[in-house]
Amino acid sequence: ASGDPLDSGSGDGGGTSETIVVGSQDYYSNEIIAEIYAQALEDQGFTVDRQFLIGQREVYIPEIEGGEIDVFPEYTGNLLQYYVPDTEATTSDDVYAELETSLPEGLRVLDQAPATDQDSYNVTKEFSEANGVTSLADLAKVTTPLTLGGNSELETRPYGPAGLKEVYGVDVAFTPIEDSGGPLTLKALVDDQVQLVNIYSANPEIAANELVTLEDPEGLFLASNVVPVVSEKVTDEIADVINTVSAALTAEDLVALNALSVNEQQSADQIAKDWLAEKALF
Amino acid sequence: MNWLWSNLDLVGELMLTHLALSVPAIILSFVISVPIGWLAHRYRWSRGVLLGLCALLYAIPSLALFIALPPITGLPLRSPLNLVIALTLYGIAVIVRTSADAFDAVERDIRQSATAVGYSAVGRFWGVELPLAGPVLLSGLRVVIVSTVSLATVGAVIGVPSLGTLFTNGFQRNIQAEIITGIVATMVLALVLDWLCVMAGRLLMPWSRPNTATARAVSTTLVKQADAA
Amino acid sequence: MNLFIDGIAWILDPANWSGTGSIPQRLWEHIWISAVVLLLASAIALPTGALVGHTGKGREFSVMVSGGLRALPTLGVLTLFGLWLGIGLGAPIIALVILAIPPLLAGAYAGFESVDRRTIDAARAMGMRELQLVGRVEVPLGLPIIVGGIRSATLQIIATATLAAYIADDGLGRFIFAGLKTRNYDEMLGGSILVILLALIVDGIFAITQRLVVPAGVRATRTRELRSRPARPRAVVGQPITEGNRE
Amino acid sequence: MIEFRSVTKQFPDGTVAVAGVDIVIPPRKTTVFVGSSGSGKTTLLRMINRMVDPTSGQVLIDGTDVATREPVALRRSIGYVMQNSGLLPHRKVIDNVATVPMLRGQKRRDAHAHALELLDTVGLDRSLADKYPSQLSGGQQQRVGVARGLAVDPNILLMDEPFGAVDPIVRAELQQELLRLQGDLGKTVVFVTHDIDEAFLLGDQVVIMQQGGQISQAASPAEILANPADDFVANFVGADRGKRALHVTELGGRRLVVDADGRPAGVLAS
Amino acid sequence: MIEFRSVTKQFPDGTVAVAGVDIVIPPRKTTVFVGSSGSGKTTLLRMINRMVDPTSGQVLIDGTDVATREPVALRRSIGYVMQNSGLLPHRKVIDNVATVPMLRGQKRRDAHAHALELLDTVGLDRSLADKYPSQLSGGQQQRVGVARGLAVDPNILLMDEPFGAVDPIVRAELQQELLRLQGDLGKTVVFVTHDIDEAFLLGDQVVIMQQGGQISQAASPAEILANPADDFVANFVGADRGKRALHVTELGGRRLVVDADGRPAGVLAS
Ligand SMILES: Nc1ncnc2c1ncn2[C@@H]1O[C@H](COP(=O)(O)OP(=O)(O)OP(=O)(O)O)[C@@H](O)[C@H]1O
Ligand SMILES: Nc1ncnc2c1ncn2[C@@H]1O[C@H](COP(=O)(O)OP(=O)(O)OP(=O)(O)O)[C@@H](O)[C@H]1O
Ligand SMILES: [Mg+2]
Ligand SMILES: [Mg+2]
Repeated sequence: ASGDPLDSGSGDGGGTSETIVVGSQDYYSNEIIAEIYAQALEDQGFTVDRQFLIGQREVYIPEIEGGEIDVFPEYTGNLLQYYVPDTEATTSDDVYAELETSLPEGLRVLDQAPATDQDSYNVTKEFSEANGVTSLADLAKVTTPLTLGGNSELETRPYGPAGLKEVYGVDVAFTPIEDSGGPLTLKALVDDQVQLVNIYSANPEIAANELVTLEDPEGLFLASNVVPVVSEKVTDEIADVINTVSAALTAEDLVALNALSVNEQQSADQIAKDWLAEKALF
Repeated sequence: MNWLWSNLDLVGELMLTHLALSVPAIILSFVISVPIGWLAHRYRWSRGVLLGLCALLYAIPSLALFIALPPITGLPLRSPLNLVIALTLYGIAVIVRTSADAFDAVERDIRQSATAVGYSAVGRFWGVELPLAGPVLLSGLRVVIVSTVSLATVGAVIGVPSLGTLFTNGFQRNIQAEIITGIVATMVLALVLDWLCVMAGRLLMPWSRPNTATARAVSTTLVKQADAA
Repeated sequence: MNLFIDGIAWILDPANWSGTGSIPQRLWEHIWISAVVLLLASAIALPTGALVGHTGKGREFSVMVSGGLRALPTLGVLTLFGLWLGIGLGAPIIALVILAIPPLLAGAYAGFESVDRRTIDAARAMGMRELQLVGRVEVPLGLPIIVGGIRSATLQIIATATLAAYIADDGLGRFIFAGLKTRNYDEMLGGSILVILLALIVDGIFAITQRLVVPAGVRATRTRELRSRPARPRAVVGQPITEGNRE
Repeated sequence: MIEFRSVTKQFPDGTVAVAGVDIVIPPRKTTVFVGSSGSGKTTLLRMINRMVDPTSGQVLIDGTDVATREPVALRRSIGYVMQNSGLLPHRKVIDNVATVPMLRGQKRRDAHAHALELLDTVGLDRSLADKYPSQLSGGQQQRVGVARGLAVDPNILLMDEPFGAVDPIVRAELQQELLRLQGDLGKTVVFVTHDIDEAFLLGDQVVIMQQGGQISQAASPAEILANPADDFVANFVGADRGKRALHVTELGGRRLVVDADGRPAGVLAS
Repeated sequence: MIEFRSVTKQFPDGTVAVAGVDIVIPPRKTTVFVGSSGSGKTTLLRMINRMVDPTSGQVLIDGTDVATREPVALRRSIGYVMQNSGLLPHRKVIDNVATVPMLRGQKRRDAHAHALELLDTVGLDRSLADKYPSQLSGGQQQRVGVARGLAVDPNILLMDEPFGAVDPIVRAELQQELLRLQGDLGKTVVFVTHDIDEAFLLGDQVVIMQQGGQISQAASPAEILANPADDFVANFVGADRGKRALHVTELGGRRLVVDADGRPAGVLAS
């Protein structure tokens, strides 16, 4: 992927003829990435139709498979688990490799970005210090009952309560908190209604609230890099544009972008525009 | 406030989307309900059945209906049409009873005097019964407007964008201003539509000065909608 | 329609009938939340409505308030209070109470207003005190409509209590949300069917209650009403006396 | 001339509202049906314009059975005035009066012009034309009702307790007005009332109905008073209560007519 | 004795319902207020039991200003009968009659026993005791209303158009019944009506009210008829319309009394 002006020039010719549908999850961080894709594509002369905030994977995947959406920001680990629930891969490269072969007919992933936004279990600083817990393995030593908080689907995920028990021998109760690691989850953790919460690693609140993200030595969580899933309609010209974006999107960038959304309350549109301007990719 | 200024576009856009969901539902439910209400009024035996069905419909939780509809209609869950159909059904549930009441409320004397001076059955419906049922029909329509606009927000939970998106999104991002904006925008939308409806009523029915009878009809509509025959 | 069969099969699956998050547990939670909300909302709305209906004062105001509250989107209130109060039942209960107030209030004052002014007037002229008037005349005669308001409110509470699961780990709505997130349509539909059934059963109970509370004398009128009318409508041009001075 | 030939009406629920009525209603005269509630007066009246069809028997207008006439056309040719005026509340006064001519296809302009003249005829100010019925007093509404009844210049005018809901004073005025109108126009008026005094005042022929829809007596007022056909009639007109058994007494130099209970009925003129 | 001393009532909306009324209502007699709609009759009546308080002036019962009496106790000591009976639709007839005694603390048994006697008094069959008001005819309901008004054996009975909504025949019966009752019981009856004939029949004193809540004339019926105080009264009682200007004529050997328009009023007895 390069920023060759000639490439983008030819992309112009092919792209304007058809509208590219870009989708996003019902999750602000995902929406920002989708918006970046969209603006980058528009910048290169493509016509984009935004179908943002479409709920969870289970709702939108069928629409991508059905060809109603062409480009969708995804996360390698989570997506792989969706198709291969019992996958053994955990490292970034393994996951990406297995994902490429597991996608159904008509779908493919482009290059993955350095940025990751993966599930992670977090505790408060006080809890960490009081119980000497810095890793998931340490949790087995804790004698007080533990409750895990997270979106309801976590309960049935391989890395949910069952995975914790199997891999680390930790027993936890589960409380669904339906805000994708958002403010309720945070508040429940701070109020000690739950002791352990699932928050995406790119969430700026982790740093803002001095939470301790527990290490995962056994690789319970799969690495989950940002990766665009695309339909057959996506030509090489389009792919080049998106790959350029992906290459530039670092883990720190993603946290910073999210912080702009949550703390500065900026719109996805604004955040994406500023980021693209700053990176000067094209 | 800060949030609002930098997101005026988004709010405006969602308002339009919200209108596109609720206005067709409001109009459809009104247009469908008036004939059903007339049937319930005209044929006593059908009244129990029709109003009973409406009460059943009304008892179905909105979220449950949004989910139960697609297997019947064959539409995708996230289709706005699915939401419009569901909202229309709720509107019907609310307004059929009111329209039956509206036709009941046309005085027998006036109906008979119209017959006596030589109105034909069809002429009497359009020239006398419908206009005289107007004020009560209007009161029912107003209830439907407010409840439909408010109910449409629930669609955001299953991923149909509307002003309700501001609730789910603001909730995830912990932006109270976004949620409050959503609430205010929804209420403003409801009240503006309601006001338009009242104005249209005044224009179309100059004889019906606001009186206690219609005011009372409004408040009983609020109560009766679940009141099976 | 196959989906419905799957949904029903999900309900009938014994695995869903025990353990945490079982159907009986969720059902019980749903009923419990609805009952608490109904009690709280009734405690606020019924006395207010009674006062408005009895005195005839503040009618415009309460019509406005209940109209305004109706326009308030429950999901918005729920998320807003959710941010303030965190997980648990606090936010759902507040949101549901706000939802239930308009029909209760309207039912109460419409019930009181539905009582023939002349009957109240006659009772006052005989020497009933205001409280006696409320207890012996207005409440018994207005009860069908008051119960109608309670019925409407209860239905809305039961229906909307599904949204509580958005914030709290409670109620039948959990099945809908869990199903939605895990693409388990059977569970979603099963949960929806359960809520619908609960709503219909409760509605049926209210329908019967509402009939039973129609005072016997009034029931007798209903059947005759169709045909009988005053032999000689009185010559009224002036307005009827609605209220005289009240002590 | 309107003729009832052994007319009976039984409603679907079994009520016999009219039972074997035979009566001739002379043209250009006022015939008043009087009787207590439920005696079938309204039902009889409505058979004339086919609002009700008899179960058996015939109703003839000028020798033609109304059953052979198309109901809507028949109704448009007969004036009808009812209690509470029956005006359409959503139409202005002028439109109410012009309703039937316009239903018959007359042009709006002409119908309105004629309606204004009719307002004069019934003694209403033309400025009321643009008001809605609810903005008029009860007496004015009744006058509009009469104007509407006259709008197609019908030969027959049916009036069902037209003055039942107005004030006694206004009622007296309206009665005088009707007497005057009838003197000018000479319609065949069929009038229904509860009130025997009203019947005696307006009727050339008074028909006394009794419960069950039968005619007790049909005659001129004087004849009825002088020779009540039976106890029911005597009771109804008040003869047996002493109300009509009058005698003369003196008070303050004037000769009062008082009834058998000593209640004054009037002053003896000559 | 009830006395109104320059009583005025202006409602909050500005309507003056009663303007400077002075009148004495003698005890154990029937006083009838008659006048057209809106002339303040009901307002006057309701000042007696403090359902309405005067804006200025005083209402005295046996010399005591009612303003000094506690309203609820006052009302329980005065009988009140209104149009459409005002019965409680959800209570059986017997409970309706026994309401006030029970409000006063009388035992249910005693109150019921007394109520049954009262049904006899007003000429109702005891078998009606267990029915609901809606199961009775209009006339029967009115009788129950009267029984209820009499239940505490009050000195004063207020009756607001009690017979306004019943059939003429039933009304005549009820009027006779009231005359009989009053002959037996001798209450101070204050009666309101629209109907001048009813006023003349029942009233020992007839008070003619005119629009604006003023008294035009208060006198015995004969006095009013012989010497109407002004044109309004003359018009109201019908003297000027010729209705009360009677003369005698012959028909079929009987001497008919007819009015100025030739309408028969009755038969001359002696
Ligand atoms: N549509 C109907 N169905 C059944 N019964 C009817 C119907 N219309 C009238 N009746 C009955 O027929 C009888 C005569 O009714 P009608 O209205 O002719 O009486 P009326 O003399 O006009 O009485 P009123 O003085 O009260 O107007 C009554 O017993 C009435 O209840
Ligand atoms: N509570 C009230 N507030 C304002 N105006 C009133 C009230 N009650 C009565 N009025 C007015 O006072 C006037 C007298 O009323 P009232 O009821 O005493 O008349 P009435 O002679 O009894 O009439 P009717 O024969 O119609 O019963 C009327 O103009 C009426 O509209
Ligand atoms: Mg009739
Ligand atoms: Mg009155």
